[in-house]
Amino acid sequence: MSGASKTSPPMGGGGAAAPRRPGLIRRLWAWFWGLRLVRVATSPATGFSLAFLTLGGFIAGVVFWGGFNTALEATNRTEFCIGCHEMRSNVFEELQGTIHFTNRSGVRAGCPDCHVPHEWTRKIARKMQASKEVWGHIFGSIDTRDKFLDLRRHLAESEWARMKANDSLECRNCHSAVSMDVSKQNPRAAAAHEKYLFTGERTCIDCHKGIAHRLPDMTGVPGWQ
Amino acid sequence: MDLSRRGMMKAQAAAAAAMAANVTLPAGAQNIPLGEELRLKWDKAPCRFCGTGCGVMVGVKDGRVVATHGDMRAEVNRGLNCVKGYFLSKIMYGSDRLTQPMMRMRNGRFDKEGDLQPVSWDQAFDTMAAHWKKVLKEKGPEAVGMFGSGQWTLWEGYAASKLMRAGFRSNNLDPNARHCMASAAVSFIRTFGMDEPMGCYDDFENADAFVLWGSNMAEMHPILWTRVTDRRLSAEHVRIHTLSTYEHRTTDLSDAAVIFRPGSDLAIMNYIANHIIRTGAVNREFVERHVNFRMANTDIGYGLRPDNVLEQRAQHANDAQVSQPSDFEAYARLVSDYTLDRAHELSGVPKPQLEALAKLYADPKTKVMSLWTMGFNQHVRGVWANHMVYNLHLLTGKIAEPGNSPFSLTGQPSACGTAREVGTFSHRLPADMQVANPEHRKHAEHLWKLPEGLLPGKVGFHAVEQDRMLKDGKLNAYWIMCNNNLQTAPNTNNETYPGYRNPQNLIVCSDPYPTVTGMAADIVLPTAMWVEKEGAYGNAERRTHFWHQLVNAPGEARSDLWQLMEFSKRFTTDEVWPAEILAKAPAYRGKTLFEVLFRNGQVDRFPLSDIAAGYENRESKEYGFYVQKGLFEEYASFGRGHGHDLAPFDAYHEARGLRWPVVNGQETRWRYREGYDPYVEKGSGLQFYGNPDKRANIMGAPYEPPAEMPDQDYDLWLVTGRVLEHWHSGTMTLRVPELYKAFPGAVLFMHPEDAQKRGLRRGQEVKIASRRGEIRSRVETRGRNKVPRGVVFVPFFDASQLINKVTLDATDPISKQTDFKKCAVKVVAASVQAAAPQSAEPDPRGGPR
Amino acid sequence: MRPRLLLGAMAGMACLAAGTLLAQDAPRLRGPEPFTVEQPAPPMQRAITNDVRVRRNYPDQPPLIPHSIEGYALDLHANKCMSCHARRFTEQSQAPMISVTHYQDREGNTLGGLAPRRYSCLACHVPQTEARPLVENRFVDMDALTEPERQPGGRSNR
Amino acid sequence: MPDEPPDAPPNAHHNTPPGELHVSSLVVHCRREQAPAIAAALAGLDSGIEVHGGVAEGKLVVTLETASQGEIVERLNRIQLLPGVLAATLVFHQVETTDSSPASTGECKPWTFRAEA
Repeated sequence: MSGASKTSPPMGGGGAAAPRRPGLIRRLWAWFWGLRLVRVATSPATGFSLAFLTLGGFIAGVVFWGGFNTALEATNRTEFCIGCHEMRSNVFEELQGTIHFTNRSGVRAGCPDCHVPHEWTRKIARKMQASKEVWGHIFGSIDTRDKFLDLRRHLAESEWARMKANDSLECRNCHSAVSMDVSKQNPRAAAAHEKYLFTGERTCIDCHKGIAHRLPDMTGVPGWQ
Repeated sequence: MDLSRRGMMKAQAAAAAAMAANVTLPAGAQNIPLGEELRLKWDKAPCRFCGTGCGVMVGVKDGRVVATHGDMRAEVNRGLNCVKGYFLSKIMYGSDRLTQPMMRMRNGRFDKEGDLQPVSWDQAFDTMAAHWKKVLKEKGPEAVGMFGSGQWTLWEGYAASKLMRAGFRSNNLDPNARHCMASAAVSFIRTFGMDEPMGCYDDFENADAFVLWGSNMAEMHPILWTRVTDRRLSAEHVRIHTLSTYEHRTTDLSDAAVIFRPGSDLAIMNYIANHIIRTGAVNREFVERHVNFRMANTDIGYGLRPDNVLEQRAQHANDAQVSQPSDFEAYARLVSDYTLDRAHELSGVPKPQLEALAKLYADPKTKVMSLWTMGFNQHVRGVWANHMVYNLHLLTGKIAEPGNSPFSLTGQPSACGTAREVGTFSHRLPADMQVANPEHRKHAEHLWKLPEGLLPGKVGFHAVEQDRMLKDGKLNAYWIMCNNNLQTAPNTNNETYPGYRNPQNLIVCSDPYPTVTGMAADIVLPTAMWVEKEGAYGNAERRTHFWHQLVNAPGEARSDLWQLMEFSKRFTTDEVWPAEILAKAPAYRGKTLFEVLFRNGQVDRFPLSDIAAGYENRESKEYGFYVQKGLFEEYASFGRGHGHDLAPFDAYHEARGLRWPVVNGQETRWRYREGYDPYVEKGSGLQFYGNPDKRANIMGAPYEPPAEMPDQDYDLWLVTGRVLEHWHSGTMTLRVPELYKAFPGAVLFMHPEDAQKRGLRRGQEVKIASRRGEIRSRVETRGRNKVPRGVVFVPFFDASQLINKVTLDATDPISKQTDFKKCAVKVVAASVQAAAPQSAEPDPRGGPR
Repeated sequence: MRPRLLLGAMAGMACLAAGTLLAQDAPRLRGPEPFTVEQPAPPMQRAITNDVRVRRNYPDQPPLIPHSIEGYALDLHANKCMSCHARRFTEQSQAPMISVTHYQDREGNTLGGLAPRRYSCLACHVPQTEARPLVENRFVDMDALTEPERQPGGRSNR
Repeated sequence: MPDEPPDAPPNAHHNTPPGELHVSSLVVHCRREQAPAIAAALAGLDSGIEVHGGVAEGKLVVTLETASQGEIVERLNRIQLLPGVLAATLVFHQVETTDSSPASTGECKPWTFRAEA
């Protein structure tokens, strides 16, 4: 969107003579600053003690920070993720039939365990990215199974790329290479891990695609035909 | 590796290639160090399992089957077999094979409460004959019965039909195909006036779209599925839509998996018909020239016992098969109720999926092959379901040409051949003739060289009715051959087992292995199986396929054919036929049934020298004539010249099966279509000549709900069925270690959330209970079948988890075929008292359901 | 009392040699005794995942799968089996390559890759569980008939 | 063999583990009049190719002995290109390991694959 003061490109014969109105952003800006509440809020405080302001600020900080983190954690649960039907009836439905959902020891991986980094700054970064998913939800970009399937390759690719970039960090939160007992693995798994994982030649996601969800069309994906 | 080993491999390789090329290798021309002793004798046979009819090459050495592989020259499968077929070599060698007749004895005499002990064939037959004669004398022909099989060879079914109908004068003969194909068979006759598909397997390579209605082909017809997937993956535009009540291996390989609520397929098909009419996709010219409209009687009950409240409430329970002439407008009005909204509401299928499906049928440029099996046939409205799919093809004219094909898949190897063509149903005679039709009976009496008026006209007891009559004491002498009905019939605890143990009844079971049925019978007869006898099967595409006897059965085991013929020697006409018939035809007096049925100048007319050199044939050797050829040629006389023409007997030992009608040595691939079918009159283009007016019937029928639906007490749908690795009740496949170890026991497939709601875990032992009985099984929340919430699936092959104790004995009221796909059950942990309330733990995740 | 199969008679029969079918396995093949009794469900069996190739019964028998295939994709989008067993991946995986017969179409023409009709691997190749066979199978390998002294040395595993 | 060198030999696509014997058989359809010549040509083509019969029918029954599966395909292709050959169809294929070591348990059998295949 161009600023109102800039000359707009010619739009055909009749447009040039029309009187100019300020652009939308400029008008909104003026309206915002024109609000009384905003004026008050932005002028220096008068009549409050410094102690009040400091303490109040601190308490408010605690409340907001706590609230933020609570809210953050609330969005970091499988229950939240599958609150929208896109997740519930597609990816969660598929997860339920896999080893990450039920297994002999009863350790279950929920959505955030694999899809949200555990470290704070990365988590926040991921959460900011997630705003796009909210957008997607509101505008129904995958609100039917067919739409989801059409986009599945794209969705999977971005997860594969993310996990490849962070060296399969989320996998390693549970499956540390250092803690592996290869004697307990079957021979071909042990050999593969020794040759490719322990040497750092590969990361988990290189081989273990489609273990918690069904796969998209794998045409052209390395290692698949 | 030493040279001899290498030479042996080469000998096998060369032999296989020579077989495929039909080339005889000159003896000694090969540089094989070990020579003759390594040679296997290879012969062709059809597979012993499903109705696909794959060709198999069988390698024999020293009187044993030592190898099998897919027959490259068999058009059906071109060298492929499924895992069951590849292990055919081992089905005969389970170490608990029965080799001697067994009879319940106490103190050296037959006693129904005694234990099964080895006896001689004479002892067994004498006991049987005495009981049969007593029952015939006291109660008449309607108290003797026989339950046969779509796994009988053609001549076994034919001999059984003759013995029962002409010998004992009873139509209480039914095959287990009643549980399997009856709805399809009945619907073929009602729609086209002739049984069996108009198309053939060549349609697979010609269709643009495949619609599977309640068929898990990937597991149940794996080799036909290879032809579907071959087509799908070779041609970019081809699509597969699979309708089912749960997801499985077939939906995995389908473009659309349409998961609907059990029973709502009827609404979906009526919606598609409505869509076709509404969008102007009706092929008007075709409909005007080739189609009649009829309206089925509605509210027809559920084939339960007559005193059941559902039957008493139903308006047309007693005339369910009746339909009235109608017209296009009335039919259009009927289906106009089935809007997209209504179909979606009844079926739970997303609207875009329903529309996409309807468009496939409506698009004149898309050649559609519709395929179905037990999802349609084991359905309380199975006949209607069959009709409704024909309606779609008839409305659009997509029928009887390459690629446009409504195609009923058959379950058993000879469901078409033995059950339907030979006529072993309680209402049928050979070649689509009906026992209730006096003309047909007369024709049969003539061809069988029997006195006029001998054949009974009353339709006999069908499969489920036989069990009820055994229990009620109205059927007292009962022979079960080539099936395991106590495991596979519905509601067995209440309706099947009591009849077997009813003290009035004598139950005889012929089987190669001790089965659930055999263990509950009074006399168990050891049977020869598959290539231990000469045989013939008829597959789903009208293909008749023969095999030679290649090895001998172990011990005293004998074929079902021998058993039937041998038993017939123990009766004279005077003992079993009415005096008035014999008075009019005195020449038949004093003869044994063997003489009048099998020594009749027809069956015994081919000498032993006609048997191909190098093959054993135990029955023929015993009787001194080529039994199988005689029976086949007599049977073939029913159909020749009537659209059921079979080739001469010997031709079938050469060919990899031929599709009837075989006219002038040519098989018929597409019936009713000029240019393919010699029975269609020149210039007519297409004729449904099975009906007198040469038109097919579009049958209007509504959606009606299943007999039993989940409710508060029994809150889940139970669907039963098969798995790839096991054939029916597992009698053969459970004895092959590789197949057993691949799928060693039945499990309850359940949605993970349904399991969680009940506090159940994968692998946990549970009770599956219905209003009729309960069994224990284990929960499976993963694996090949993915059921939706509210549905559970249990296979029926496992004798230790007899799911048919739980199922309902509701049948389609027209075809009398059991609905094994829909009843209501509950599932609770086995360790919890069944009466305890179900875990009311709320779902912690909430969310939309 | 419901009559039972007389065990003594069974033992006397050549076909039912002692030990071929243990008493606790009988219901798996013949149903409960008596029929109406409630039967505990047998435990679910663990998959065999030891990667040991199993000898074939005859050359044309499809090899069994000696590893877990749980969760392996075999659908229109992906065929996990081919990620190791396709020719171009066998060097990496050291898995046996699919037999060259799998490169032929229905007409016998050799194709560049897996024939579409062979796409459904699991129709012919099945994994195994640790279940112990219920009854002995007396199938005899042709090797045993032709060269008895060779058993059980000869191996056939393509 | 976990320390197997990462670089595969150039002909690695033949995937030839030591000590394998592949026995296969073909049906070679050819013009009947040329069958004797083709049979002779086949015998001279390579050691391990053997013609067993079918000259009269124009359908030669041929066995191959090779050390790898790749060689089967290679020879099949060569035979198909011979003049007068209409089609060469593989019928039978069996592999035996020729060394006497026990089955391949515990060998290095990584199931991963190249990232850039």
